[in-house]
Amino acid sequence: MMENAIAWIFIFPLFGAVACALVGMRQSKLCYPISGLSMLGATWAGAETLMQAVQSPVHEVSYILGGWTLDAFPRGVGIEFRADLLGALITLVVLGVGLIVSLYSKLPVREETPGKEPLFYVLFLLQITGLAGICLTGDAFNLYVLIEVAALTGYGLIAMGTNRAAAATFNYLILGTIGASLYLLGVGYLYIKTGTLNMVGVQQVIQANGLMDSPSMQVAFALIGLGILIKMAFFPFHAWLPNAYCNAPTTTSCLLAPLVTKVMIYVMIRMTLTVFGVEFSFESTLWSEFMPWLVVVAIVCAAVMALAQREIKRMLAYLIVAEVGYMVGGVWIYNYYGLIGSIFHIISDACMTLCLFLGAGLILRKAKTTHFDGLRGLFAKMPLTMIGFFVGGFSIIGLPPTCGFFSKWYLITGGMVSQRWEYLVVLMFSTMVMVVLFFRLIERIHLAVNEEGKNLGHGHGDLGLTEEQTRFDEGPLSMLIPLLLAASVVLVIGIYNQDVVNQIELFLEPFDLPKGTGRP
Amino acid sequence: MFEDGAIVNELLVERLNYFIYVVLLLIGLHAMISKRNLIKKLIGMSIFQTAIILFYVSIAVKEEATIPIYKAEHDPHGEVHHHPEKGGEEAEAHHGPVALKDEEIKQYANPLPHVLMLTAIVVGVATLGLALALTQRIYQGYGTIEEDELLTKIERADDRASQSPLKSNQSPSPKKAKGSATAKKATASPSRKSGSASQGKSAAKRKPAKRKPGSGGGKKA
Amino acid sequence: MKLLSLVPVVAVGGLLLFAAQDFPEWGDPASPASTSPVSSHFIQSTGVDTEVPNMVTAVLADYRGFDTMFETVVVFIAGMAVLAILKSSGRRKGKREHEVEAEPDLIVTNTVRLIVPVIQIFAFYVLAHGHVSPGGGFQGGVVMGASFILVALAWDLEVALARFSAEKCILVAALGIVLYGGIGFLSMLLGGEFLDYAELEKVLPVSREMARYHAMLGVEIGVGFTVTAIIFALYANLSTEGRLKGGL
Amino acid sequence: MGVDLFNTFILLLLVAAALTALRARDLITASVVFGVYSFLMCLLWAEMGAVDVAFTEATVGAGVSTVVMVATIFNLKRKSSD
Repeated sequence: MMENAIAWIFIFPLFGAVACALVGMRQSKLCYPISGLSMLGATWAGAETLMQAVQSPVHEVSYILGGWTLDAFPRGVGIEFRADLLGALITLVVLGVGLIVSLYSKLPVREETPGKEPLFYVLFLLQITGLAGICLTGDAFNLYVLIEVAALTGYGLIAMGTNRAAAATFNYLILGTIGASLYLLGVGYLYIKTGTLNMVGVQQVIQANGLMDSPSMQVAFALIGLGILIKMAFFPFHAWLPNAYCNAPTTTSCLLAPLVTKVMIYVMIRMTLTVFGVEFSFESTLWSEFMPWLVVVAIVCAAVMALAQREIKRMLAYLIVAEVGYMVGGVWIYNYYGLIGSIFHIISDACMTLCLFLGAGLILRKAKTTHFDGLRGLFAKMPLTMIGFFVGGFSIIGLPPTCGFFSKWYLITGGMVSQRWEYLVVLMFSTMVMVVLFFRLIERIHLAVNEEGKNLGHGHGDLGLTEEQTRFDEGPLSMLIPLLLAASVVLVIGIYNQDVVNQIELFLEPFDLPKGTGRP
Repeated sequence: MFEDGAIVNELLVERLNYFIYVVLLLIGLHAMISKRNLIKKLIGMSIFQTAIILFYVSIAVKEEATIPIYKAEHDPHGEVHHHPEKGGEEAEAHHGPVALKDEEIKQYANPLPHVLMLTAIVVGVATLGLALALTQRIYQGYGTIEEDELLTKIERADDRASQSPLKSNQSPSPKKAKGSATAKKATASPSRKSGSASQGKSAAKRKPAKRKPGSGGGKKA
Repeated sequence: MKLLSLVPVVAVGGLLLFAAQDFPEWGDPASPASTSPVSSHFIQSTGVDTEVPNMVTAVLADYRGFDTMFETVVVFIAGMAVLAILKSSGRRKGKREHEVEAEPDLIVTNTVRLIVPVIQIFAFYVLAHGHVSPGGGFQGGVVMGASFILVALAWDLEVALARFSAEKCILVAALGIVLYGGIGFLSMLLGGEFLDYAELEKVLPVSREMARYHAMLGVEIGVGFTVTAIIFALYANLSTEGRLKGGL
Repeated sequence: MGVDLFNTFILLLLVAAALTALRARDLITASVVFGVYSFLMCLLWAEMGAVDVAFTEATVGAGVSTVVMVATIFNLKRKSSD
């Protein structure tokens, strides 16, 4: 069982989903425990895989589905699952987030999508299967299939909500399909020149046949890159994200918001480092010249739009777009530290976004609104929720000892070392915006001012609320515990950041990335 | 549209397949972006996907090659030997399947792109089915499948939904739980019937807007 | 708007035509994709590895069986998502534009009565004969699902649902995945990797190659189950807006 | 070298079918013409040696997706503004 740990990662949720479909028709109450158990099993398998990858001498676990050998050059007869340290780390994050959300899902799913619980859990578990598979697969076409698995489940999960959600999903579907199809097209261009689909195999052929300057390869890179940028909601292509996440059912947004965009950034890193290779991605193409500037535009626009929002979920959605800008920037400043920051930020951003969305779900449940003006007195009413929520918020701002501080630290170091001042400035700017955003929220919650700044209270400490409205009234435990769990994960990763960074450094060691100012 | 002497000449004469695939792909992409009707967008999406499939299938073509199914002389269970079918062991004993010689590879088209495209077609039809369901849901909710009309209706609904809960609660007493419940409904589900909680002016405004979707579908020929 | 939408289109088109100059000749047997050891391996050794004459089936269900498993899952997801989206999603207010109230036509129903068994036998043929001729689980499943759609078109959706109810659809679709995943899982339990069908020789009285051959058939049947059920469920839900009553 | 006459003929018909499907104001027409397009595509692939892909496209693209699309359009408005 141990040597197959990597296979158990997708076996658990896949069979769990099927079990939900079979059992759920009669006993919809069983779906919640089934999903929880299969997520628990999958998380165990993910942790085991990570341990194996750490302990193996080459720091990766290779698993060929179907038992084919890969000895021939180039590899690619069978489909390979490859868990190197990066893949295993991100997989564990995906599974961990899935586990926490599946614990959280009990009440919101029953209340928001009555009669559809089995369908919800089927799609939920398959979503996890798809996302975890994306992180592990070593085959470019298999990646496409898994992207579509994750995308289709995502459409279904979002559109389960209101009619408004369905309308938002349609846009998401059109853009998502364009993105995935462009990726598929790019893989075709790769295949026409290299004759293999295995990621390592492609890299071997590029090295062996000297395909650095081939126009087809350049176009393949551009198409794949463009497709992934659309899927990750990078700034000009972000239009689908806020509407989709804001109108989705609570559990859906808690699952999708932390994971989908982050996993796509992982795919981008995978493509640049493993498939095309550092030399091709950063030196043969012009991407490292213009991407940092696009990132600057993206972060500024997203931050300004976040500032204009009056609703928590919508504000968080724009923050995600800004965070995507951070991570893309960290990759394309082409620097060792920038890449460490980027990878670490994937992990920490997943955790803190999870925190924020879980918190927002609880707020929506108790305060019946996520509009800023409806939040007065919430701290007195639900202190634990607000603590969990603001741990996530402080992590987004980047206050120590939360994990957001450390990942941002590496991003800033990367920007400084590679002398990308524009990136640094824009990081500082967006940090300022986030400070404003979250302290404005704190103000709303603690003080009694309304939209026009008019004081509704009658003096110091008076919120203008009745006794009833400030009475201690926490959300249900099945939702509160996952939130606090997520908040503690944010803190724990922050405190033990060096261990995570060590693994990332081990992963990045073989790639010859510039560590100093030596930008070509 | 793509005037560039040498390239066009080369494309039209030598690589018509590649050229047509690009044309189809662009037709599909343009339809997805600029058509207002949602069904038209979906037709565009399907054209876009089939264009990509055409491209992959073109990769697999080899001149003078046949379809990727073994001819009788290469068939592991072929008619050449005298023990057709039956258990593998028996057949193997007399005439085991043999690997093809290198020069024989040219006789068959490349099977790999075909396999990939089978998967892509399936993914395409799955996406189409899901998108059609979404279209129906949108039509139920908003009574239109034209994007521009849809946008105005959604905007109107969003304006109602994003009102500050303070404002909508102000005129009656802010303490009533009923008021906040209405605000929640409007936030979470702007298009669902916003219930009985009478909100005076705003409710009166809401009603006619609600009715409209029905009248769109109710037209009789 | 119209002009603006041309910008990405022209950009993508330019990109693609730029790459086309670099492509191998059309149908060139010496192109990298055709000479690559990967594709050569499939052509050369499919017979030796699996004894399946149709290379596409062998690559689909065995070499790249993992893709195909998720392809089946994608179909399953589509069915579940359509159910989730349309289920009790509120009534339409107006009447349908083309409400047809007609008795089933005598000629049509009798023709369909004749045709449906033939179609279904053809579906089984396509599924089972996929190893030696074009076809396989997916195509067979679609043909099978289409036969139920035909019944629904000729009579009424109720008549078709009486033969293949919505609950059965979910059941059969899930069973298809269980069959596919189960075969892969069983080969893992027997000591191989996931989907390593050769290990099934330990439970089947055949050689390693023939174990692959037979496992592929099992897998294709799984695909056929899922696809049949979901294709019909798609039609049933989409034609009635998820109410499963009335129909076209 | 290159493409033979049959191939060229189908390729041109394909473009025509795609444009017609997108121009038709009546959605039922559009989806039926789209079925034609799929079937032409299937012919082309069969001619190029991709029999399995052609078979799938014939059953799925020309068959089921057209039926499903028509079934959907019956529940929607049939006219399109563009």
